[in-house]
Amino acid sequence: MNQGIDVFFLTMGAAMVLAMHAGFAFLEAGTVRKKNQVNALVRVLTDFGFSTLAYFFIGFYVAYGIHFFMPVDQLLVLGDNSNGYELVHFFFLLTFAAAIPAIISGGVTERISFWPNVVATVLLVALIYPLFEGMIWNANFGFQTWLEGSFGAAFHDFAGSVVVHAMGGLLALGAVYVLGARKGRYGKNGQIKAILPSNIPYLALGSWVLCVGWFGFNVMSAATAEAASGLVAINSLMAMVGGLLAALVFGKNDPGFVHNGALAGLVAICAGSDIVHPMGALAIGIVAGAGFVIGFQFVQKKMKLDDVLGVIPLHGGAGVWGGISAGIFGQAAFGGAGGVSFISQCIGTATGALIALAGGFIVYTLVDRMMGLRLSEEQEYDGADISVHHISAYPEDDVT
Amino acid sequence: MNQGIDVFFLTMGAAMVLAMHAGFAFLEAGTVRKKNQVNALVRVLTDFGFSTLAYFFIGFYVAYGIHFFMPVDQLLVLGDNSNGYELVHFFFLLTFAAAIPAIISGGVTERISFWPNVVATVLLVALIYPLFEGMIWNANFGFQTWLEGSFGAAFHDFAGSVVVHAMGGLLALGAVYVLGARKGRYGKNGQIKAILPSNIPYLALGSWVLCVGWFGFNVMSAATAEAASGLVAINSLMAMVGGLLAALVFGKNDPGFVHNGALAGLVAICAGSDIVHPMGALAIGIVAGAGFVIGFQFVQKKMKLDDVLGVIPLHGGAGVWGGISAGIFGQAAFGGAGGVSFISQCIGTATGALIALAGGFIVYTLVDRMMGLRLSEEQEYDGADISVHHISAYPEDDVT
Amino acid sequence: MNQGIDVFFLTMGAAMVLAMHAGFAFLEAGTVRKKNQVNALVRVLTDFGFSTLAYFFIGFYVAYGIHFFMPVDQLLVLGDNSNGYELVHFFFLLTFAAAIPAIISGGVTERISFWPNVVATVLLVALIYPLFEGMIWNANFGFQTWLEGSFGAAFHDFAGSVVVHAMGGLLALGAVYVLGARKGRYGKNGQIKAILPSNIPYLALGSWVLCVGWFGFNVMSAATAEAASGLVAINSLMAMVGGLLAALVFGKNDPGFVHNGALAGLVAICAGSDIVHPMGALAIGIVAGAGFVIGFQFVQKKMKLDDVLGVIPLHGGAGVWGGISAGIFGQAAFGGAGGVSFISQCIGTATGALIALAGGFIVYTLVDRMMGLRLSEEQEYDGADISVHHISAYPEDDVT
Amino acid sequence: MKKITAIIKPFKLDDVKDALLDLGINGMTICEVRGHGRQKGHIELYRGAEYTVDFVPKTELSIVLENDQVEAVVDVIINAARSNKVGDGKIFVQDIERVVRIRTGEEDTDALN
Amino acid sequence: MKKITAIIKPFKLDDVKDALLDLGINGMTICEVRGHGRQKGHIELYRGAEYTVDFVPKTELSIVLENDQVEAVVDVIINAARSNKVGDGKIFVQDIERVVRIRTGEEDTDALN
Amino acid sequence: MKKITAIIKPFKLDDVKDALLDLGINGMTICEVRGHGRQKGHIELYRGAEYTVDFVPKTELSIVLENDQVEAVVDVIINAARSNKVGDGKIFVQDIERVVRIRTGEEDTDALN
Ligand SMILES: Nc1ncnc2c1ncn2[C@@H]1O[C@H](COP(=O)(O)OP(=O)(O)O)[C@@H](O)[C@H]1O
Ligand SMILES: Nc1ncnc2c1ncn2[C@@H]1O[C@H](COP(=O)(O)OP(=O)(O)O)[C@@H](O)[C@H]1O
Ligand SMILES: Nc1ncnc2c1ncn2[C@@H]1O[C@H](COP(=O)(O)OP(=O)(O)O)[C@@H](O)[C@H]1O
Repeated sequence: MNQGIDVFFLTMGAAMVLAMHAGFAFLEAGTVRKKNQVNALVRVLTDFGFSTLAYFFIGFYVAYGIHFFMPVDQLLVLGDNSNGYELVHFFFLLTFAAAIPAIISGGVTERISFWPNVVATVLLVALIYPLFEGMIWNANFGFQTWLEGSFGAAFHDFAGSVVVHAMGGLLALGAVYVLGARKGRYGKNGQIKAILPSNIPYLALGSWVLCVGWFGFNVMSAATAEAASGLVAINSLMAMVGGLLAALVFGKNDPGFVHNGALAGLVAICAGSDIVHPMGALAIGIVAGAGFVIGFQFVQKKMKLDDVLGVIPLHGGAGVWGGISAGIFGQAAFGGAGGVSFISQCIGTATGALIALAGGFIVYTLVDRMMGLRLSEEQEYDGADISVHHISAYPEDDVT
Repeated sequence: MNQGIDVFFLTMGAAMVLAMHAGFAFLEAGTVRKKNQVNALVRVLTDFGFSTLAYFFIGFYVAYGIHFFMPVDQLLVLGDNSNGYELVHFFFLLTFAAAIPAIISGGVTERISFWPNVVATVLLVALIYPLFEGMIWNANFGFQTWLEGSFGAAFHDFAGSVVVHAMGGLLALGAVYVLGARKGRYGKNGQIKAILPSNIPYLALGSWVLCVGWFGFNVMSAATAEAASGLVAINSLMAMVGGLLAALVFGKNDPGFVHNGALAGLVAICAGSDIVHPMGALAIGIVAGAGFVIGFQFVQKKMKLDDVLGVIPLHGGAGVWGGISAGIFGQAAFGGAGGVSFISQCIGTATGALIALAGGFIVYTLVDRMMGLRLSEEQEYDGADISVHHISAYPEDDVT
Repeated sequence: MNQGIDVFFLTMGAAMVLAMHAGFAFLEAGTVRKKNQVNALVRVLTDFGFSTLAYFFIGFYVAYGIHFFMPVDQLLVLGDNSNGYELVHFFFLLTFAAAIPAIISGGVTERISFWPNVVATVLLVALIYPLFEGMIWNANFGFQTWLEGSFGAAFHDFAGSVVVHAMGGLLALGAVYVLGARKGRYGKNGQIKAILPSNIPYLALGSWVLCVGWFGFNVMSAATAEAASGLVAINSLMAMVGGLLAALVFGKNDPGFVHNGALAGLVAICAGSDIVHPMGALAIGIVAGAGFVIGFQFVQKKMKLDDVLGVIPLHGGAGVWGGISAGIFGQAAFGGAGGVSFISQCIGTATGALIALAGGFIVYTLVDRMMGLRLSEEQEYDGADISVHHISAYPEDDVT
Repeated sequence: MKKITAIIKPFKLDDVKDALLDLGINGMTICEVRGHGRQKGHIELYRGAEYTVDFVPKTELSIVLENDQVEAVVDVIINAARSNKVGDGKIFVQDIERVVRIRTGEEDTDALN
Repeated sequence: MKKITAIIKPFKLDDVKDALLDLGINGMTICEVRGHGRQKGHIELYRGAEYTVDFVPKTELSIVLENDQVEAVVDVIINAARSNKVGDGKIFVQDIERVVRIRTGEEDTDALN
Repeated sequence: MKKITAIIKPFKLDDVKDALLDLGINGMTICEVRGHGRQKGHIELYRGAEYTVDFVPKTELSIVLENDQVEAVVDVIINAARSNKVGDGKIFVQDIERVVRIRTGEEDTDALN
């Protein structure tokens, strides 16, 4: 039989992760103030567009050494049995790569300039992300071989807790730091001041879309239908539930925490979803959800980083936890499938975190120097919708 | 070939029914008043979370005698050919079980207390629902054997018109009765007073998500790709269309009726979607849609039950009709596939209805006695968003 | 193996295109004024309902000579190996047919009468659309044979750039012309006046749902899993990205243009998605996106057609471009797969365009004569929500 | 003529309107406002940070009427709008020099009836 | 100085504003209000239950101006806001004792120009 | 008694409110309005067509108070609401004949405190 079924498999996966980008857009649109909703929506969509170009022309080659610069008849799509599998595989992996700017977007929103942001997106998706992606998922530079030789197992990151989420969340740290806080976020004495979300239903919608799409993110990371695993599905479920319930309790029923807690659980389970036990997944999710609530307040209040949606704790924090926890709950001793090394998990995770932290500072500082990363004070005050897009989110209301 | 394809099949089904929970959330958020939108959204999500725990630890075992309390290597997911099929099957069936509180939620919204509601959810999903589910879908207690022996065919409920929907809708009857009407719903002389929905677009969004997800609910009820049936797909379509058009006409173009009418048709077709003719499905849908419009007004005006979203007629009424109509239009005489007994359908449906009615009264009375089911008058007046979640749906608007 | 896998394949495709109808509904609800949101939502849903009836009872037979008026046991769904494939294939193709009124809806919204619109929907989906559909996709009337004989290749329209989109968009031209502009759209001297959209987030939501669903529209047009092609998936992606980025630049960051630009790219790639190179797809998308921006302004300002959502340039313009461009970028000289004739593409496209233009004028003039196509001036002023549905989109706000 | 402006609790509007109609007062204009006074706004919580909502929703009701109707209308509003809790609101009376009905150009007393 | 408050139909705002600008009146404040009067609200239908929308949307336009401008402004508003249907609205004139421009602290006539 | 109506920039509301509380002024009512004046509205762009937003968002603040408080309150508002840019807004002072507290029926000075 040909690979049509795998093309189907990955098409569904890619469509589901594509949908997650809509989820990112609405999560952000609901969390920002009304005057920045349009910008949030447009920025997430165009980031996806530019990410596609960056990954198609550069990034995918950097990570996997594959490119598509040859006529269709050489792309192994016609007259053979692959059905163009490589092409839809690109699409699937692109939706992961494009998650990087989508994650960061939630941190830098409400004050970042439009085109400088595009430049940063392109740099990250063409270079920084595929660098680490290739190291882990394509065994580039011998990193995985070294880990396997030294500690008995390679770094295991099934669906990207570290490769995608910790990377995105910690790249955001640099971005948020370089950019500075929104005007009015911190008072004269540095005390935090509430800047309130505009629309909880949009936030909830975004979270739901992300949750549902995540099952494509995780299950289809198997890459072929034959390798599809029910364990990955149930573990994603259990971690999601653990995350949302922990955030419910720790976050005192705050809708923002509950809806993001589910996502924290899902972030954390990516790495080990194919090897931990469902109850291990539940535990991973609970820690991720509670950790998100605590981490959010820590980042905002102690580190004084104005990370609007909390992507540093959500993707960065839970992603790091995901990489490490796969090394714990993946062990046979915890009911897991084994074949995973705690040390390799720590080293792999730390490496990803360092690349992200360094990369974020460098890229955003560079772009800031080159073209100025931030809206002018007046533009920020008027809102990015009017300043950048010359229209508000509810234009009819402006004239009636 | 291994069962990877079935894992894929059920993952898609589970993801689609998971999405339906977002549909429930938005259908409810759009129908309640603005001051209860956040609560509707959070309650549906957390109900899903607690349902997962209840079904994982208790309910699934009650219904099917299966549990997952053993290490991963004994879960038949690795090194054999099942690809963890049982695990994703759990996920799929959980999304059905969790529909029970999601259905009830639409009836009790705007006045139910948060944690007591959680307790009721856990009781229902751990015990009441799996009791009947196991009777019908796992042939527990010899009920199906008896029906088959006595009337020539077991009770046929392909995708849960009765097992899920009538169960949920009639459990809601007890809940709504015990809880009492929202303040201001009925005047001094018992006459009904309009409490208007906040947001028709959210309601429509919820309905659309439910409609689309329903094709996962019904088609993937086949459980394996090999058993997938195009008849189930087209019948779901025809019943949905019948329901929406009948509700359009009978409901005089009311958007609430039209969007819920489509759901009524889908509720009713679950039971017989694999055996009735597409035109039978259309007829089933038409009756369901018209019946919903009439039933809604009957419940509100005559029974004086303040069932906010109309889940008693929608899931209860159309669910009962679905169980019975499968015994009519499933007959070869009506162009159906036959092999179904009208009497078995009536007995099976009645049994489910009785369990639901009794279960609902018992569980909600119990919880009410134990911890008080209802918000205080002041909390209800202020709205559940502020009272329970300390935030409104549009927080920015509260301070600017 | 049986066709269960193909039933699965087309069920997912049909569900995704069904979801696109929700996308149409929200794209329209967000673009119209608040007083017409309910009507937009209800109209799209009921159009889908009536389309189903029209296509089931008449249209499918007109196009393919297939009907379902026989008992279930003769529908080849049980006891053979087709698993009812034909039935789900009907469902899939119906979702295309029903796109015709959904497309037109965006042009005629805010002033069309409810029931006359239903009559037009039925006429189009029962007769006009299947006439051309059958010519192209079922080789009716010898049109394709003639093209193949004369120019070496039949008209190639893989997923319906012309069969669906140009058809819908150009049918809308007649409808919009017959109907006339919304009151207040053009000033005394014919100068255009802004009528502003109510809700950009709804518009964005609609666009996202359409984008994601479109991968079902295109990839599942292969009809069987075995024929699924990764090339179709990546090309849809590249054209979508080309369209959105071109609309971003040409549309000066206008959110309406950006979100619709992605759709323009997707419209244009339908025809050639299985034969052009990904970079060809990118080029096709770029032209479609830029063309949409220019075409929109041309239609509104020069042709003075009050095409509210811009469906004439979006579906009509980009659809025509899609038909033609498949004949360019499909050539081996442009890296495509070849086997396509530029002349056949032009003739096929022109034929579809002519049928649509003529059909639109005839059907809408007919309906207008028979029953009056347009709301009264007062109804239009009050808004279709109150006039037709006796309720507004935010009823709670009307009484508090 | 006088203008009565009453700031009331939103959920009392229906009662007040009905009472005014009973009195034969038919013309009125309402506006959604927010008030600060003895009734305190509440504290809300967003992601672990408290913030105070200083202004609570109120409805402002404006009625322009003849001088001799003022007393009765004030009484009626007091009775209908009172819930005996802090925040029931205030009534302000002002002078109006002239009233014109746009449709007819009628002035003052004619414009009001 | 005087304050003119006009309650008009929302879709007439553009015409009224243009007419005022033509007259040289540049400063004004508007507010979305809802009115009850001779023009009846409409009956709506939700899931088979009727309910009355008692208040119809109106726009309240406030202009503070010199005494000698009142007459002209009233005339202009009447002409521009009139649709000759019930519900066209009312104009109220009140006395204003003092006007201050926040930016400069200017008072009265200076504050207005 | 007097009524002070101040049209201010929305983002200055917090400062103004705090300054008034400091002064011991506790009762006030606000309303979201839109204003036209020297400060021009902006031009927006929708799908290639420009349109002007003629009215800019403002907050209207109403305070009813004793005659002898007027001077201080006007000063406080001027200071707190001033950003020294066009559009900072205006303050209007009017006479109020009577004030009633709905909850207690108290009148005038009693009703205000
Ligand atoms: N001095 C004032 N000026 C303007 N509005 C006032 C004033 N005092 C109170 N209000 C309005 O009346 C409302 C109720 O007043 P409050 O002091 O809370 O309760 P009560 O009227 O029962 O004493 C306030 O929310 C505010 O809108
Ligand atoms: N006595 C009044 N006091 C305050 N507002 C009034 C009064 N009478 C009318 N209005 C306002 O004017 C609007 C129009 O009045 P209405 O009686 O319906 O029509 P018309 O002005 O044509 O006679 C009302 O909707 C209301 O907002
Ligand atoms: N004559 C007036 N009558 C009513 N409101 C006015 C008047 N003039 C100004 N305003 C209000 O004051 C606001 C600020 O006025 P503007 O002329 O723009 O700036 P400034 O007060 O700094 O001179 C306006 O937006 C409007 O709401």
